[in-house]
Amino acid sequence: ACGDQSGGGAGATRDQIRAVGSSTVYPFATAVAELFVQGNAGMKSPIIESTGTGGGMKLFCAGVGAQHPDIADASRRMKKAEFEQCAANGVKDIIEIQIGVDGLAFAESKQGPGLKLTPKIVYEALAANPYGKGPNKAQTWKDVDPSLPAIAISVFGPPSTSGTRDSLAELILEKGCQSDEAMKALKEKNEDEYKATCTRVREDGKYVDSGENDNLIVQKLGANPNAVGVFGYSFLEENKDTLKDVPINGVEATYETVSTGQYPGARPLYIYVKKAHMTAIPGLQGFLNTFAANWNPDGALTKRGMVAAPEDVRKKSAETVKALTVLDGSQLK
Amino acid sequence: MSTRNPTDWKSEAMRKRIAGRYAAERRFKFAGLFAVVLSASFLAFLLVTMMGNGLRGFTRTEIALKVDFPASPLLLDPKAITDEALANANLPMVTGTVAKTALGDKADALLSPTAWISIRDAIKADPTILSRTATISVPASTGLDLAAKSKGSPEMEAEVAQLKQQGVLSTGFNFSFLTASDGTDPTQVGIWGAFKGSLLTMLVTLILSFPVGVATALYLEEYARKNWWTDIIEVSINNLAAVPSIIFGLLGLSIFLNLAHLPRSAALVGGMTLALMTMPVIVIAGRNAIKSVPPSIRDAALGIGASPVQVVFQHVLPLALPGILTGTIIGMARALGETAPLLMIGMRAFIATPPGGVTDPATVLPVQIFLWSDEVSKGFVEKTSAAIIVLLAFLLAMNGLAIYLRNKFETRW
Amino acid sequence: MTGPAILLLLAGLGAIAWVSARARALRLQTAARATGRRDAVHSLPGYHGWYVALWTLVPAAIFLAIWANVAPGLVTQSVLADPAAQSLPVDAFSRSAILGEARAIANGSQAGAFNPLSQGLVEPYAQALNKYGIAGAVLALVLAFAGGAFAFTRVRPDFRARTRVERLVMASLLIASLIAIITTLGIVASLLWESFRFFSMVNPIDFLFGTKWSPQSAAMGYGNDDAFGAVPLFWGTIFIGAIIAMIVAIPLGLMSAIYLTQYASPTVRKWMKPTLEMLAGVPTVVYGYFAALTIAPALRDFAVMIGIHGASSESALAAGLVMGVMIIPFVSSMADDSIAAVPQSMRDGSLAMGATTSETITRVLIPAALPGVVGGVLLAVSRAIGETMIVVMAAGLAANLTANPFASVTTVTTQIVQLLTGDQEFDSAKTLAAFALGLVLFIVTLLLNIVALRVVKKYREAYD
Amino acid sequence: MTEEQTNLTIDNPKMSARDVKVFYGEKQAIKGVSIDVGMDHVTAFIGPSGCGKSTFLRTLNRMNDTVASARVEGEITLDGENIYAPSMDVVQLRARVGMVFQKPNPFPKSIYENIAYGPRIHGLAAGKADMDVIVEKSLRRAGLWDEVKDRLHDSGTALSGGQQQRLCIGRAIAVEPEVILMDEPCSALDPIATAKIEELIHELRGRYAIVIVTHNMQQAARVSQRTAFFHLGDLVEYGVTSDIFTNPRQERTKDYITGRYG
Amino acid sequence: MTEEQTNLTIDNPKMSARDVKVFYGEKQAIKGVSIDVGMDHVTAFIGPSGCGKSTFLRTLNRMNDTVASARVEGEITLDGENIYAPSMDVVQLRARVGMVFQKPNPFPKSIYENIAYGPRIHGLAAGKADMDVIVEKSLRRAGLWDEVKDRLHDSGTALSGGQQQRLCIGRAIAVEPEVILMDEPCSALDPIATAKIEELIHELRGRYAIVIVTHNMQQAARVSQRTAFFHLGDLVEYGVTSDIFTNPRQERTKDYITGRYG
Ligand SMILES: Nc1ncnc2c1ncn2[C@@H]1O[C@H](COP(=O)(O)OP(=O)(O)OP(=O)(O)O)[C@@H](O)[C@H]1O
Ligand SMILES: Nc1ncnc2c1ncn2[C@@H]1O[C@H](COP(=O)(O)OP(=O)(O)OP(=O)(O)O)[C@@H](O)[C@H]1O
Ligand SMILES: [Mg+2]
Ligand SMILES: [Mg+2]
Ligand SMILES: O=P([O-])([O-])[O-]
Repeated sequence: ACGDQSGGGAGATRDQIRAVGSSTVYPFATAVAELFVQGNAGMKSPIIESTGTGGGMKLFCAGVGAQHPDIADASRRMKKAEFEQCAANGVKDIIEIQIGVDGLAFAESKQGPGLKLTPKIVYEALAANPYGKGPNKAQTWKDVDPSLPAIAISVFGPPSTSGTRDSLAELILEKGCQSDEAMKALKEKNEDEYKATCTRVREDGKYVDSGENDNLIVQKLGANPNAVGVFGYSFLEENKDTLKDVPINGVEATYETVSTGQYPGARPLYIYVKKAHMTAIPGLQGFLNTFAANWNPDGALTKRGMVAAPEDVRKKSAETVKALTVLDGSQLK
Repeated sequence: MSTRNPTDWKSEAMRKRIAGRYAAERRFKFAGLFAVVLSASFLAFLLVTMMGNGLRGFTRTEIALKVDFPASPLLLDPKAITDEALANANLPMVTGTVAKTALGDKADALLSPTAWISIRDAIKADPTILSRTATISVPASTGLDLAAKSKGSPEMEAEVAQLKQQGVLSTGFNFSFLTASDGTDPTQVGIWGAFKGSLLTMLVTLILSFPVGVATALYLEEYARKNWWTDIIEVSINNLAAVPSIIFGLLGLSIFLNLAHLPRSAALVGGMTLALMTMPVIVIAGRNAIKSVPPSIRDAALGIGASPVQVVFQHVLPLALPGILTGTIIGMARALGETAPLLMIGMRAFIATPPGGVTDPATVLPVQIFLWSDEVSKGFVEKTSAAIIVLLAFLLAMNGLAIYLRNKFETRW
Repeated sequence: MTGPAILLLLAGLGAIAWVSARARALRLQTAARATGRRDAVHSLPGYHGWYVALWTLVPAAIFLAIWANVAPGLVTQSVLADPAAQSLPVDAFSRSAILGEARAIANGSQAGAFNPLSQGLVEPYAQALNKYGIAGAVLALVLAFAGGAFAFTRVRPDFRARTRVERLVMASLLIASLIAIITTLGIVASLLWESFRFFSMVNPIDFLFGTKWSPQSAAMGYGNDDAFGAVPLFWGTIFIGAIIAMIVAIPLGLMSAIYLTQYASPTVRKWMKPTLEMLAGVPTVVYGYFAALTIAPALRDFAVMIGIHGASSESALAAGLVMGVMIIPFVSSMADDSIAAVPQSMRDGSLAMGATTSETITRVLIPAALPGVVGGVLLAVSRAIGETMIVVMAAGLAANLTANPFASVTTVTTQIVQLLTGDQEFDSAKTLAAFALGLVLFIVTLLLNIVALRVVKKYREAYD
Repeated sequence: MTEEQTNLTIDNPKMSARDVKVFYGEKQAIKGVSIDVGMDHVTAFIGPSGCGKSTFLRTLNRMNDTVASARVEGEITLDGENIYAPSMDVVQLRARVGMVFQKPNPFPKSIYENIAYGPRIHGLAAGKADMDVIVEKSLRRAGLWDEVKDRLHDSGTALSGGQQQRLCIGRAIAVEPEVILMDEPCSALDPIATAKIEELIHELRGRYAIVIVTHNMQQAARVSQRTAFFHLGDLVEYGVTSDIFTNPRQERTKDYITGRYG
Repeated sequence: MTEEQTNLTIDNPKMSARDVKVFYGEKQAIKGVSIDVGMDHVTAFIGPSGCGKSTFLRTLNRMNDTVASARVEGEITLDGENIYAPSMDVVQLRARVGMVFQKPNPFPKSIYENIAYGPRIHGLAAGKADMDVIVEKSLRRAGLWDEVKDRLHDSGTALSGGQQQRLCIGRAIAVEPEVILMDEPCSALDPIATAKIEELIHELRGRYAIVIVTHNMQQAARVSQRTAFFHLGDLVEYGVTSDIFTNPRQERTKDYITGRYG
C-alpha cells in the first residue's frame, strides 16, 4: 500500500548511473557526467562519488544489482585481490577502460631554490632505509647530492593511505632504488625485503604526509619556499603563477612529457564497468560513449587537468567501449 | 560561651583584604570579558576572512555577446522551440563560432564553456530573437572572471582592460549560484542542490534526534530508577558523544544501507546517521537542564496530584527547555558541518540535480565545500568561500528559531 | 488505494475516535460525579480520548508498516505468475531492473520504458498493485475499527485511561533510551568482527603498547611488525584534544559563560550566546585552512625565534588551539545554562554574606552547576577527540610520540579516517587497523566516562 | 513504638498509620509511629524542630517517594486501603490527600495558573468561567484574594513570603482533597492572615480530614481537637487537644508545652 | 512620608533611612519610609503580610540590587555614609550588614561549609582549628549544635525546615556583622528553639544593631525595644516597643496589634 522505494523487493531498480572511486579521476568523470546530460536530454545526471580508488573497488566489488555502483574509477590498475573479491561476490564480467594519464608532479614555490632531482636523489632523500644500509641520515639536499644546495629536506606529499602514494613509490622511489644493482638482485631473491627497502618512506618529519587536499599542499608551498610538494600534475598546471616545476631526470612535467610517458611520474587512469549492468541501467552505454568522446587531447579530460593517453591506447579503449570486452583477471597483479 | 566582638570591618587589615578581593573581582570580571571578546574576535576574524573571499563568489563577470542569429549556422525553427530541438541544435558549437566572430580567436579562453546555456535560455525565453541580432550576456571564463574581480594572469588582465574599453564587460550578482547545483565549471556552479540536501538531511536529523533525545533525557532523569542499568545507559550515551563521527558512518553503512537496503547517498540515510550522532548531545544537555530544575517544583506538582508524566511535561520540560535547546543547537550545528560519516554512505558525490525528496541522491553543504576546496580550478576558491557563507547563513537560520524559543522559555526563579 | 490516502483516512479515524471517546467519557463522568464519590471518576475525558485514539491508530499503523514490507514481494510474485513474465531474462539483475521499471511505470513515477520487455508487464503490475493496495487498506481499516471499538467499550468513569496512556508514554520514553544502547551495541558490533580479524594478524600487546605507528609498512607488504603501535596515536589524541584544546576551551568557555550570565546585561547575553554558538558550526575545513595557513606558520616562526628545536610547520599546538576555539560553545553554552538555572536564593545567600560576585560564582554557583559544566566539558572533549580535518591539515599525519607542542603529531580519529577513506585493501591489517583503533578508542572513552560519572556523582551539590 | 502511648481509638478513621518507620539512608527519622486521623476533628502535630513532623506528614501522601534516600516501613491506610500497596494509584492518592509544604513553593507561573493547575489536571472546572470561580474562591479562602485580585497574571514567585504561603494553601484546597496536610501553614503569616487560615480550617472541618503541623501551641489549642506530640522520631503522646494541653500524661509532653524543655 | 509619624530621634543612629521608596517595575512597594536604627536596642518590624517589611529590610544591605525589576529611591546611611553612593563598597556593606532571609536558603554544601563560608571569604579564621571554633560557636548560638554535631559533613539541604532556618542564622552571625537583619528568623521554629534565638538576640544587643521582622507580637514585645509598624508600604508608626503595644498613637496600629484588623 505504501511506497516501495525501500528496494527490498525483487523489483529494485535505478535510473541513474553511479560511479565510485578515485579522487584523481573524479574531475574527469564529473565533466563527462555533465556532458552526458547535456547530450542526452531527459537522462538523469550520473552520480559520481569520490571515495578513493580502494574504497571504490570495495563498493564496486560488493555485488551486482541496483544497490551497487556501475562504474569504479581508479588511479591505478585493479589489484588481483580486488578482482577475486569481485568474482566472489558475483561481479564476473568487468570491463576495463584506460581513460587517460595523470602526472605525479614535483613542484616548489616560485621563490624556491630551483632543485633538479632524479628518482635516485628522491629515493635517497626520502627512503626510510636507503639501500638497506640503515636509517636515513640525510638532513639537507646537499647531503644527498653535493650538486644540490644545503637546504633542509622537506617534502609535502600524499599520505601513506592514498593511491597517489602508491604511485610515488612505484614510479619514483623504486626506480631510484633500482639504480643500485644489489637492489635489483634483492627483488629476485626476496620481494618483501626489496619492497621494504625501496618504497618505505622516512617518518622523521622530512616527508610530511599532507592529507588528500592538494590545494593545501600548494598553499603550504607558498608558505615554505624551501619545501617540495608532490601532487597531481593538474594542480601544478593551474598554479603556475605561484609554483614552478622541479624537473626529474631533467624532464619537466609538461603535457607532452607526461602524455608520452617521458616524464617519470606518469600513471594511467582507468574506469571499470560491470557488464551485467549494461542492459539494466539506462544510459550506461551512452555514458561510456561520452567518456570515449572526451578523452582526446582537446576534450574534457585535458580541460580538467589530466593528460590524454597515447593514441594507440585511446584506440584500444574505444574498441573496448564498443565491444564491451571483459577483463582477463590473470594479467592483474 | 566566649563572645567575640563584632568584626572590625574598618581595620587596616580588613580594608586591605577587601581591596585585594575587589582586585580579584575585577580581574575575574576582566577575564570573563576577555574570554568573550577573544572568542567573539576569533569568530569575527573567520567571518571577515570568509566574507572577504566569499562575497566575490556571489558575483560573476559577463560579456555582452552580439549574436546575429540569421547569420549564424543555427538551424532552429522559431515556431518549434522544444527542449529536444534545442538539445539537438548543437548550441555549444554554434556559440563557439559566434563568439569567434565577435571576440576573435581568443574567444574560447574568454567565454565560459557553458556560455551556450545563456543563449539557449535566451532563445527559450523569446524565440523571436532568432530572426534578428540580439545582445546576450554570457558568463565569462574563469580566468577572465578572476582577472576582472581581482588578480588574474597578466594576459587576462589585458583582456579585461580591452573588453572594458569596448564596454561589453559587466559584473553582476550571480543568481545561478543560488539556483544551480554542482558542476565542473566554477562560473556555472550553484549551491542550491547542496543547500536543499542539507535542508532535507537536517530535517530528518531533527525529526529523529530531538524527540528521541528529549525522551531519553526525560526517562533517565525523571523516571528511571538510579541503578546499574541506568548507569549503563548514561555511560553509553556519554560515550556515544565521543565516538568519532566516521564510525557512525560505518554504522549507517552497515545498518541502513546493507541491512535495511535504504537508498545510497540519500538525505534520509544521511539524516538518520547524523541523528544517531546528534542524539547524545541532546541527551546530555537535556539531562543537565532537567537536573537543574529545583526539586521543590516537582514536589509542588506531585503534591496536588499531578501524575509523573504531567509533572514532567507541564513543569519540568518547559523549565528545562532552554537547556535542551542549547544541546539541540550545538548538536545540530555539528551535524550540519559534518562530512566524514556522509562519505561512508555515499554523500561525498557529484550530484548535479537538486534532490526532490529524502530518498533522492543528495549531497550537503559541508561536503560540497570540501569537494570544491579540492578542485583544481582557482575559480573554485571564491565559490568555496561563498558556499561557506551560505552554510553559515543556514546555520544562523536554523539556530534562529531555537534561540528564539530558548530566550522565550528562559526564566530565573 | 494510495499510501497517503490511507494514512489520511486513518488520521481522520483517530480524530473521530478521540472526539467521540472524549465526549462519551465526559457524559459518563458528569453522571458519575453526581453520585458524589470522588474515586468514581478516574481520568480526564481527554485521556479517554487518547486511549481510544491510540487503540485505533497504533495497531493499524503497525500493520501498515509490516504490510509495506511484505506487499512488494507479494506483488512481484503475482506478476511473475503472469504469462507475460515468461519472457524475462534469467539474469537476476536484468530481471529485477525490468520488473522495477514496469512497476515504476505502473505507479506513474516513470513515463516511458527503457527496456521494451517492461512495457508488457505494466498491466499485470498495475493490477497486482491495485489488488494488494486495496487488500492492505481494508485490513488496516478493519484493524482500526476493531481496536477503536474495543477501546470504546472500555470507556467508563472509573476506567484508568490516564494510567494506560501514560504507560504508553513511559514505554516510548524507555524505548527512546534504548536507542542509545542499541546504537552502542551496533557500534561495538560493527567494530568487533573486523577488530578481531586485525588482532589475529597483529599482536594486541604490540598494538596497545607499541610506540611506532607506521601503517605504510604493512600496506606495502613489509610485514606487520613494528607497524601498529597505537601509543603515539593515543598520546596525540590526548595531547591535542584533551590537553591543548581544553587549555583553550575550558577557560575561554567557562569564563565566557560566567561573564554572560553574571556580569553582562541580558541583552548582551541574548546576542552573544548564539553568536558564540556559531563557532561550533563553522565547517571544519575553514578551521583547517585557518590553522594550517595562518596559525601553524606563525607558530613555527615563533618557535624558531625562541630557539625551539624540531619546530615543524605542522604542529600539535596549531591544531589544538584552533580546535579549542571550535569547541568553546560546548563549554560556554552548557555552563551558561546550568549556571543560569541555579536558584536566585543561592546567589542571594552568598551575596548577603558579603561575598563578591566572583566568590559567589566560584564557590556557590559553579559547584551547584557542576553537572552541567562537566557535561559541557565532556562533550567538548568528545568533540575534540572526534575531529579530523583540522588535525590532518594542521598537525600532519606523522605519529610522533612527543610532548613538544611545536612538533607534528596525529590522532586516533584522523588515522581511522585516513585508513577508511584512503586506498584500502580488503584484508590488509592496514584497513582493519581502523576498526581496532575505533574499538580501543571506544573502550578508552567508555572508561573515562565511567570515571567522570563517579566524579560528578561525588562532587555534585544538589540544591532545592 | 518505643514508648507507652495514650490509646486513642477513632471509629472509622480516615487515615491510619501502623508502626511507621522512616529512614533517610542509615538515619532513622521516624521510629515506629501509629496514629489514626479522623474526619471530624483537626489533628495537630507538635514537637521540637527536627523531630520528624514533616517527615511523617510526607509519608501520609507518599511524598517521601521523591526523596531518593528515604525509605518507609509499616502500613498506612486511607479509607482502609493500604496506600503503600502496589495497586495504589499514587497520583489519585495525592489528589485525595493534599499537602501544603513547609517552604512555600509556588510554580514559576502566574498566580492564576498556580491555583488553576490542580483543578485543570483533575478536570474539576467545566470551563473558563467555572475556573475563574474556583480560583477566586480558593484565593478568598486562603485570604489572598484582596491582595492579588488586580495582578492575577503576575508571577507567583514575585509575591512576599506570606503571600506565597497563602498561595500554596489556596492551591492545595483548590482541588478539594479529602485529607489536607498542612506543614506550618501560618509560619510566615501575620495574626490577621493566620486568623483567616484558622477560620478556613474551622470551615473545612467535618468535611475534610485535616492535619496541621505547628510550632504555635496557642494555634494548636485553637484549631485542633486532637494533638500528637513528636519527639526525636517518636510519637510521644496523642490525645484530645484539651487533655494534652491541660493534663499531659508524659513528662516530655509536659516539659515541651510548658516551654521548659531543652 | 504619606502619614504623620511618631517622631523618634535616636542619637548617633547606626543606620538611618530617609524617604525611601521602592518600586518593583511599576508597582510601588515602599512609599517613602524614614527610620533610624540604633545600636542599643533591637528594632522589630511588624505589619501584615505583603506590607513591605522584607522589601524594606532588603534595601538596608542593598540586596534589592539583585532583583532586576526593583528600584530604590531615597537615602540610607550606615554610620553616616550613604550606602547607595557610587563610592559605597557593596561587599563590605553586606559583610557589615548581615541578613537572614525569610525562606531558609542553605547552600547545597555541608553544614560545616555553610557556616564556614562567610568567615572563609572574609579571612576571619586563622586556620582549620580556628574555623572549627567559629563553626561550633555559631551553631551553638543558633541552637543547632546539639542536633548536628555528629553530621557536620552532611548536606545543609537535608535538614528539617527549622534546622535550615537556624543554619542560616548561624551562617549570618558567623561573620560577626555590625548590623543583623533577620527576616522572620523564628517562623519555622518551635518554642524552645525560638527561645534560644531570642536569647541570642539579647546577648547580641548593645554590640550589634539588630532589626527583626516578626509576625509574632509577643516576640516583638519580648525581644525589641523599638517597633515599627508597616502597612501597605507605609511606615505607619515607629516608637518604643512598650508604647506601641500599650498605647499606639495610630488607629491602624491599634487595630493591627489588637488583632481587629482586616
Ligand atoms: N520580586 C517582586 N516583584 C514584584 N513584586 C514583589 C516582589 N517581591 C515582593 N513583591 C510585592 O511587594 C509587596 C511587599 O512585599 P514584601 O515581600 O516586602 O512583603 P512582606 O512585608 O515581607 O510580607 P510577608 O510578611 O508576607 O513576608 C508585596 O505586595 C509583594 O507582592
Ligand atoms: N532529605 C533528608 N535527608 C536526610 N535527613 C533528613 C532529610 N530531611 C530531614 N532529615 C532529618 O530528619 C529529621 C526529621 O526531619 P523533619 O523535616 O521531619 O523535621 P520536622 O519535625 O519537620 O522539623 P521542623 O519543625 O524543623 O521542620 C531531622 O533530623 C532532619 O535533619
Ligand atoms: Mg518540618
Ligand atoms: Mg517577607
Ligand atoms: O583517490 P585516489 O586517486 O588517490 O585513489
